[in-house]
Amino acid sequence: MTLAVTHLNYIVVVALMMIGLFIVFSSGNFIKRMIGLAVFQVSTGLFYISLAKVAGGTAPIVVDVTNSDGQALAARLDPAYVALHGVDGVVYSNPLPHVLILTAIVVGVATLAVGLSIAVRVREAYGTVEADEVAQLDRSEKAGQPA
Amino acid sequence: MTDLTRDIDASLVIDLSLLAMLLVLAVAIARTRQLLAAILLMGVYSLVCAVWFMVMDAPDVAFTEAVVGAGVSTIILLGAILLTHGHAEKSSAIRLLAPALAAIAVGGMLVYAVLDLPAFGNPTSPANAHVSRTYLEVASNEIGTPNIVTAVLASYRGFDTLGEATVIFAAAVGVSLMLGFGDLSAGRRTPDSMGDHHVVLGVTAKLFVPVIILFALYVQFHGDLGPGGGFQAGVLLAVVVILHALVFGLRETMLAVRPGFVRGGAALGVLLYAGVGLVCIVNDGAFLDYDYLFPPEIEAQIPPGLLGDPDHPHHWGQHFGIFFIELGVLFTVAAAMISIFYGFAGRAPVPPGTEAGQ
Amino acid sequence: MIFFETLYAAPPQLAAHAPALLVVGPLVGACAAILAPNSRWAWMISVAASIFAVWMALCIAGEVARGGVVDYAMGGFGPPLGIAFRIDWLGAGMALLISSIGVLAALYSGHGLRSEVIQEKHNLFQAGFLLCQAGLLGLVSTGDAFNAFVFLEISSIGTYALIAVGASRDRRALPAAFNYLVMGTIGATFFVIGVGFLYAATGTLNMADIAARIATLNDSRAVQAGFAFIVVGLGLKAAVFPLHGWLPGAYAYAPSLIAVFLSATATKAAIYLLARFAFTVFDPATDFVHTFLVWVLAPLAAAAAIVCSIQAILEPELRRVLAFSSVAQVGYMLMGLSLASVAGVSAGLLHLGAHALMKAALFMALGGVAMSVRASALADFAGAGRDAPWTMTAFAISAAGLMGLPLTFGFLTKFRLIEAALSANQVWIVAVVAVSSLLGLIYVGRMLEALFFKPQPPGTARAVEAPFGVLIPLWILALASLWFGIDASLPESLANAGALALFGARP
Amino acid sequence: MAEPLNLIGGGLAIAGALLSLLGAIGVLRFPDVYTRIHAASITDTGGASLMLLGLGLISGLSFVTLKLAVIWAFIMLSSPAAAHTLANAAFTSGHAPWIGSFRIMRDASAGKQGPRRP
Amino acid sequence: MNLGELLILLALAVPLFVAAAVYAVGRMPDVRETLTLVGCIALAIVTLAMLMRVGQGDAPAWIAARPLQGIELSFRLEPLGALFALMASVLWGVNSLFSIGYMRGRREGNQTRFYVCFALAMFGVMGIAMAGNLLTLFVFYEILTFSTYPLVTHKGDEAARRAGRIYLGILVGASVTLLLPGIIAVHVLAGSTEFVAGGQLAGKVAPGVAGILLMLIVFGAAKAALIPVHAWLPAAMVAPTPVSALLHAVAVVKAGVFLILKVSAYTFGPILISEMRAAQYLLWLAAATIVIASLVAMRKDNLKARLAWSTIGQLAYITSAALLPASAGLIAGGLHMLMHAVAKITLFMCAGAIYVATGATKVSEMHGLGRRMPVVFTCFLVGALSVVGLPPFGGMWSKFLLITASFGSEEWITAAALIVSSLLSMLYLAPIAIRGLLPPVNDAPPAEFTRPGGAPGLTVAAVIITSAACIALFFFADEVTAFLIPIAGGAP
Repeated sequence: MTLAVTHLNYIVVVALMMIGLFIVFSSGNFIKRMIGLAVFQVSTGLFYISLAKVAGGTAPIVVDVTNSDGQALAARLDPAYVALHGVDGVVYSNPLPHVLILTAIVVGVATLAVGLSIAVRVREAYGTVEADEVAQLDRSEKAGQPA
Repeated sequence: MTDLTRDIDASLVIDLSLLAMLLVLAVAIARTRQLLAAILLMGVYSLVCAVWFMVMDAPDVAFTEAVVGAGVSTIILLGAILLTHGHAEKSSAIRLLAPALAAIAVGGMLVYAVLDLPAFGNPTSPANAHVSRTYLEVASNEIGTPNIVTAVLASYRGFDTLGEATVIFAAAVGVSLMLGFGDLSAGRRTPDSMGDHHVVLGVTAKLFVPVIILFALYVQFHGDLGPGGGFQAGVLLAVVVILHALVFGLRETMLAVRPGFVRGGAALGVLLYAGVGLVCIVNDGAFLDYDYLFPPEIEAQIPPGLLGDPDHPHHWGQHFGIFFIELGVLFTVAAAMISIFYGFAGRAPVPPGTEAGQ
Repeated sequence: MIFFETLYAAPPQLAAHAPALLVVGPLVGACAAILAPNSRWAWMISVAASIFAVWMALCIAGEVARGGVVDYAMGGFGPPLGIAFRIDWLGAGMALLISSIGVLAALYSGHGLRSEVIQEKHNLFQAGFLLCQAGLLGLVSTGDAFNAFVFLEISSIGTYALIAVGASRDRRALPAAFNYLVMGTIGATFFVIGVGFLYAATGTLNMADIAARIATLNDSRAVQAGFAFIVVGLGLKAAVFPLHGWLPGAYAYAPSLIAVFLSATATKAAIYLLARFAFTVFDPATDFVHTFLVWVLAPLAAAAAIVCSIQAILEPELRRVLAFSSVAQVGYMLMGLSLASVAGVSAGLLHLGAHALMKAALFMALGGVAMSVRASALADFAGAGRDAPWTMTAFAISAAGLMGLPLTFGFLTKFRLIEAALSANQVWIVAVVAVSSLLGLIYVGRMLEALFFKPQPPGTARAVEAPFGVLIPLWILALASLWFGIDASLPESLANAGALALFGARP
Repeated sequence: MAEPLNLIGGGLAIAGALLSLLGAIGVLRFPDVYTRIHAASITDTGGASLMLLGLGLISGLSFVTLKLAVIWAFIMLSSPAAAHTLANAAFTSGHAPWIGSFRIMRDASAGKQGPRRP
Repeated sequence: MNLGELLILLALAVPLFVAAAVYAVGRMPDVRETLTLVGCIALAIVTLAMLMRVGQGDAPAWIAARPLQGIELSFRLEPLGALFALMASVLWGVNSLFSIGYMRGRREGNQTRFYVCFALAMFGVMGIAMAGNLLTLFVFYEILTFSTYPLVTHKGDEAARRAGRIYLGILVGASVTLLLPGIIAVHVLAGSTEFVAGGQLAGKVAPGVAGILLMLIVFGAAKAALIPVHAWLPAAMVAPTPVSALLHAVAVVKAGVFLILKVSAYTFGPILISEMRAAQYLLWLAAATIVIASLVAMRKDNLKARLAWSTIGQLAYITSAALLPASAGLIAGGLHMLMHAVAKITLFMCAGAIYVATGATKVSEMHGLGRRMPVVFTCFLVGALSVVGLPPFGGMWSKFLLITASFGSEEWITAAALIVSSLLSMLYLAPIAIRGLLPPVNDAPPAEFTRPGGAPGLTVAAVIITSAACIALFFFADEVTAFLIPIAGGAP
C-alpha cells in the first residue's frame, strides 16, 4: 500500500491537532480557548492510540483460546501471521499507549476544570472573558493611575 | 494473508470514516461563535472519539473518553458559560493569520515526522514490538489480571496512576481555591429544580440513581477482567450526584452529599493509594510493589487456587493491591469531580455587564 | 563532596526508599493539609513535609556520593517495564535545591500568607503548594519520559490556581494565570507529542533505554521531530526567550509565597529536564542536537539576556522588573548549557542555583512588606529602605548578587560563565554577558536608588518592617548568597558533579 | 450459531439504521421544535430497538444478550424522559408549536409561561 | 600566623572596625570623630610597619579565601602597594582632621554615614594596595566604587543623584564590560591572575592578544580617567570637598593608575609591554589626554572643576609612565603617584578651606582673598608649584624622572606632551595663588568671610601638614625611588 494509504490515519490526526491548536491561538474568548485545548489534547490521544493499533489485533484483554469466541478470533487471521505476532494464539493491540492516554485524558479534564474556574473568576473581576477587552481594561486602569 | 488484508481494510474504512466525521466536527467547532453549540459539538466530538477508540481496540480509553469527554467535560463547560457569557467575539482576519501560520508550521513538522513512522497497524513497529509485547507475554502470569491495560495501569505503571489521581486531586484543590466549595447557602432553588412540572424527570432520576450506582460498582470491581476501573467508576458515581443535583436542585444534593465530606474523600483516596505503597515499603518491598503487600507468613496461609485455577501462580498481593488502589482512585475521582461540580454550580452567576471589584 | 560521602542521614532501611519517599512525603502532606482542622495545623504540616523532603534529598545525596547514581524501581518492576527513578548528581542537586527552597518558603508562609490569602483557604493553599513541590521533586528524579510529563502536570495544575489567588491583591493575576495555563498546557502537550515520537521510534519510555536505542536512529525524522517538540514544550515551561510571555504576569501578580517558590524552582526544573533530554537522552554530538544548541539555543539565550534586561529597565512595576530579570537570568543559564562543555554546563547550573537563592529572597522581601506597601509601582516603594531596614537590606544583598557584585554568589557564577565561554572560544557570549550585566546594573541600580536614596513620595503608606517569621528565612537566603560569595566550594562541586553526570550518563 | 439468525439479525440492524437515518432527516426538515423532537424520538426508540434486537440475534443467547437487553431497557426509560424535558423546556421558554390552538400561540409569542393545566 | 599576615589582616580589619564603631556611636559626634582619628593613626602605624618589612625585602602574603577552584582572594605585599597603602592611610588621617573642621563648619547632615563610608572606602583602598592577584584587586576596586557612591551623592538632592548615576555608570560600567572580561581572559590564558615580578603573561601570549587585553584593562580601569572614560571625575565634584580631596586626589583616582601600574609591572611585564603596539597607541592617547585636560582646565572658572581637570592630566602622566617601554617609567610613575597625591590634596583642601570661610567657589572671586587668609593661599602656592614640578617641591623629581624616561625610550610625543602640560599647568594653577596674594585689581574689595573667624583651625592645620610634606618629599625622593626599584624586576 502506498504511503498515503498506510499513513492516512496519522495525517488526519495531525490535521485534527492543527485545528485544535488553531482554535487556541485564534480565539480571544477564554472558554473557546479551553475548548480548543481540549480538542488539541484529545487529538494527541488519537495519535498515541493510532500507534497502538496492530493489524488484525484485538483489545488487549487476554482471550482464552480454548473457548469458542477465542477460536473465532484466531480463525480470522492467517495462522502464520498469528504465530509470528500473536501471544499464545491471539494477536493483541498494544496496551501501553492505552494506559498513557487514560492518564492524558484525566490530565485534560483536570486542566479544563481549573482553566474554566479561572475564566469564571476573570468574568467576575472584569465583566468579560474576551482577552482583548481584558487587556483594554488593564491598559485603561494603568493609564488611570498616577504614574 | 487475504483474510488479514480484508480485515485491515474493513477496520480501515470504519476508522477513516470516523476520522472524517471528527474533521468535520473540529472545523465546525472552530467556526461557530455560539459557545453552547461549540460545547455540544465538543461533546459529540468526544463521543465519536470514543467510538473510534473502540475500533482501535482500546475499550478502556473509549470508556473513559465517553464518560469524561462527553460527560463531565460537557457539564463543566456548560456550568462555565452559565457563569460567564454564551457568545464569543469575532476576531479579525488579520488576527487569524498568525495562528494559522503557527498551526500550519506545527502541522508541517508533524506530517514531516509521521511519514517516517512505520505503517499504520504494523505489528513489527518498535512501538508494538519492544516493551508492550513483553507486557502481553508476561503480564497475565506476573499480575494475573486478564485485562492487560489494568495490569499495566495499576501495577507496572502504578506510579503514573498515583500521579494521575494526584492531578485530579490538584484540580479539585485548584477549583476550590478559585470558586470555593459551593457552600450550602449558594445552593439556589432555580425554577427548573422545582419538582412541579418535572414529575417525569424526578421519577426517572429516582429510578436511574441506584442503577447507575450499581453499574459504577460493577465497572469498579470488574475492572481487572474487562474494560473499566476505578477512574471510570468514579466518574460514574460523580455523574449520579450531578444528575441528582440537576433534577432535585443543588441544595438537596449538598444536604445529602456534604461538600466537606467530598473534600475529605478526595484526600483520603490519594492517601489510600499512597498508603498501599507505603505498606509495601514497610514489608520491605519497593514502593507500590504489591507482592510485598502481605508479609510472607500471611501470604503463605492463603490456600492456592482460592482465586482462579490452582495451576496458575496466585497473586494475592497483586490482586489486593490493585483492588485497593482502584478503590483509592474511585474515591479521589468521584470526590474530586463532585467538588469541581459543586464549585461551578454553587457559584452565583454575575448578571452580564456588571464588573465585580477585586 | 566529602561532606555527602560521610552522610548517613537515615537508617538504611529508610534511606533505601528515599527516592520514593522524597515525592510521596509532600504528597501525603498535601492530603493531610486538606484534612487539617485549621490553617495553623496546615502550616505545620506543610513545614514538616518540606523538612522531610530535605531529609530524603540528603539521604539521596549521600547514596549518590557513595554509589554514583541511585536507581529505584517503582513497584519492583525494573526498567523498561516499570517506572524507574534514576537520580545522579544533577538530580540530587536539584532535589536538594528545590526541597530546601521549599522549606524556606513554607517557613515564610506562616506569616506571608496572612496578608494575601483569606484564612479559609489556607489549607487548600498549603495543599496546592505541597503538590507543586511534590511534582517538581518527582520531575527531577524520575527516569521515565512519560512519568516526567505526569509530574510536570502535577506541579503545574495546582500552580495555575495558586497564581490566580493573587487576584486578592491585583486582579491582573487572573488573566495572567489563565495565560500561563494555556501556554503551560500547550507546552506539556508538545512534550507528550515529542515523547510519543520517541516511543514510536524506540518502543520504550525509559530515558536510559531510549538513549541506548536512539544511538542508531539519529537520522530518523521521527526522532528529530520528537526532539523538536520536546524542546519547544520544555522551552515554554522554562520561559526560553520568545516563549516567555506568560512569565512576567504570572510571577508578578502571584501571591508572594508562590512567586518565591516558583521563581526559584519551576523554570529551573524545566531547564533541568531540557538539559536531561539534550545531553543524556540525546547525544549532543549528533548533528541536529549540536545545531540546536549552537544555532538556536545560544542566540535565543543571548537575546533573552539582552532584550529582557532592557524590558526590566523600562518596567515601572517592581515585581515585573524582577520577573523580567528572571527571564534574562534564564538566558545566562541556557548560554552556559549551549556551550555543550562540562565547564559551560557547570557554570550554567551554578548560576541556576545562585539565581534561585537570590530571586527567592527578593520576592520574599517584597512579600514581607506587602502588608504595608500595597501598591505595585517602583515609585511607591521609595524610601522603604529606611522604614524597613532589615527587610530591605536583605533585598539589597540579593539584588547586588543579581547584578553580580563581587563577594556575592552571583559574581562567581558570572565569572565561571565568562571563563567557560572564553575557553570555548565563544567571545561573543562574553560580550553578551558583559552588556547584559551592565543592563542588570542599571535596573538593579534603579531599584536600590529608589528604595534607599529617594525620599518617600507624599501620601504613600510607610513600609513596615517584615515580621520575624519572614525575616528568618529571608536572611537565611541573603546570608547564603553572601557566604557562597566567599566560599562556593560546595555548590561548585555539586554543579561540576551534575555537569559530569549529564555527560557521563551517556552510554 | 446458525446462518439464518445472522441474516435476520443483519436485516433488523440495517432496518434500524434506516430508521435512524429517517429520524435524522426529520430532525433537519421538520418545521419546529416539537415535531423535530418527535422525529428524533423515532431514532432512539425504533432505530435503537431494532439494532439491539438484530445484534442480539447475531450474538446468540449469551451474556452479551443480557447486556443488550439492559441497554434497551435503559434507552426505553431515558429517551422518553429526555424528549419530555426537551419539549417542556421549549414550551416554558415560549416556543410556539407550529400547529396548535390560537391561545397557546398568543401566550407563547407573548413570552409568558405555557398554558395553565386543567 | 606570622607578623606579615597579621599586618595584612590588621590593615583590612582596622578600617572595617572603625566603620562599625563609628556607626555604633553615631549619636555622639565627639566620640565618633575621635574614633576616626584613632583609627587613622592605627592604620598609619600598621602601614608604616608594612613598609618597613617590605623595605627589608620580604613579601608577606596571605590567602584569605578560595571561593572557587583556582580562584583565590589573596594578598601579597610589594613596594608599590606598600607605598600606596602608607600614602593613603596617612593622607586619610590628615584629611580626617580637615573633614572634621569642614563638616562641622558647614553643619553638614548625615555625618555618621559620611564617616562610615569613608572608613569603608579606606578598607577598599587597603585591599587594592595589598591585593595579591588581579581578581582580588578587582573585588576591592568595586568595593571602593560602591562605598564612595553615598559620599558623592552626599547632598542627596536630584543633581547629586544624577552625578552619582554618571559616577557609578561609567566606573562600574567600564569595569564590568571591559575590566572583568579582561581579567578573566588573563585568568584563562595564564591559568592564574597572580602578580609575579616580570609579568604573569610574559612569554605566554602573543603581543597582539596581550595588546587587546591591555586595552580592555586600561579602559576598564575608568578610575584612571583616560580621556574617553573621564567624564565621571568632573561630575563627581558635586561631592563635599573632603571627599573630593581624599577620593579624587588620592584614593579613587590613584586606585585606577595603581591598577594600571601593577598590571604593567606584574601581569604583562616590561618586556611584553615594550613589544606590543597597543601600548604605543595608548601612549599617544595618554599624551592627547594630558594636553587636552590642561587646555580645558585653563578655561574652568570653578576652582574644583579646574583641579579636577588638572587631575585628569596628571593621571595621564602616570598612565603613560606605566606604558613606557622603559622600566624606569614604572618607578617614575610610582613616584609621581605619591607626589601628585600629596600636592593635589593640598590644593583641594585649600579650596575647601576657602569655601568654608567665604563660600567662594570661583577663581574670579578670589582676587586678593589671600590678604585675609595668607596661610591657606601660601600653602596653595606650594601645592601648585609642586604639581607644576618646580624645585624645591616633591613634584619636580617625579616629573624629571618621567621626562628622562620618555626621552630614554624615544617617546618624543609623550615627552613633548609632558613639557607642554607643565607650562600650561603653570598658567592655570599658579595665578590663582599669586593673584590671591597680590592686591586685588581695580581695588574691588575681596570676598567677605561668611563664617566668623575664617577657615576652621583644623582645616588650616591639615593644609599646612600636607604642604610641608610637599617640601619634605623633595629631599626624601631618593629613598622613595630606591624603595621602588624592585618593581621593575625582570626588566632588560
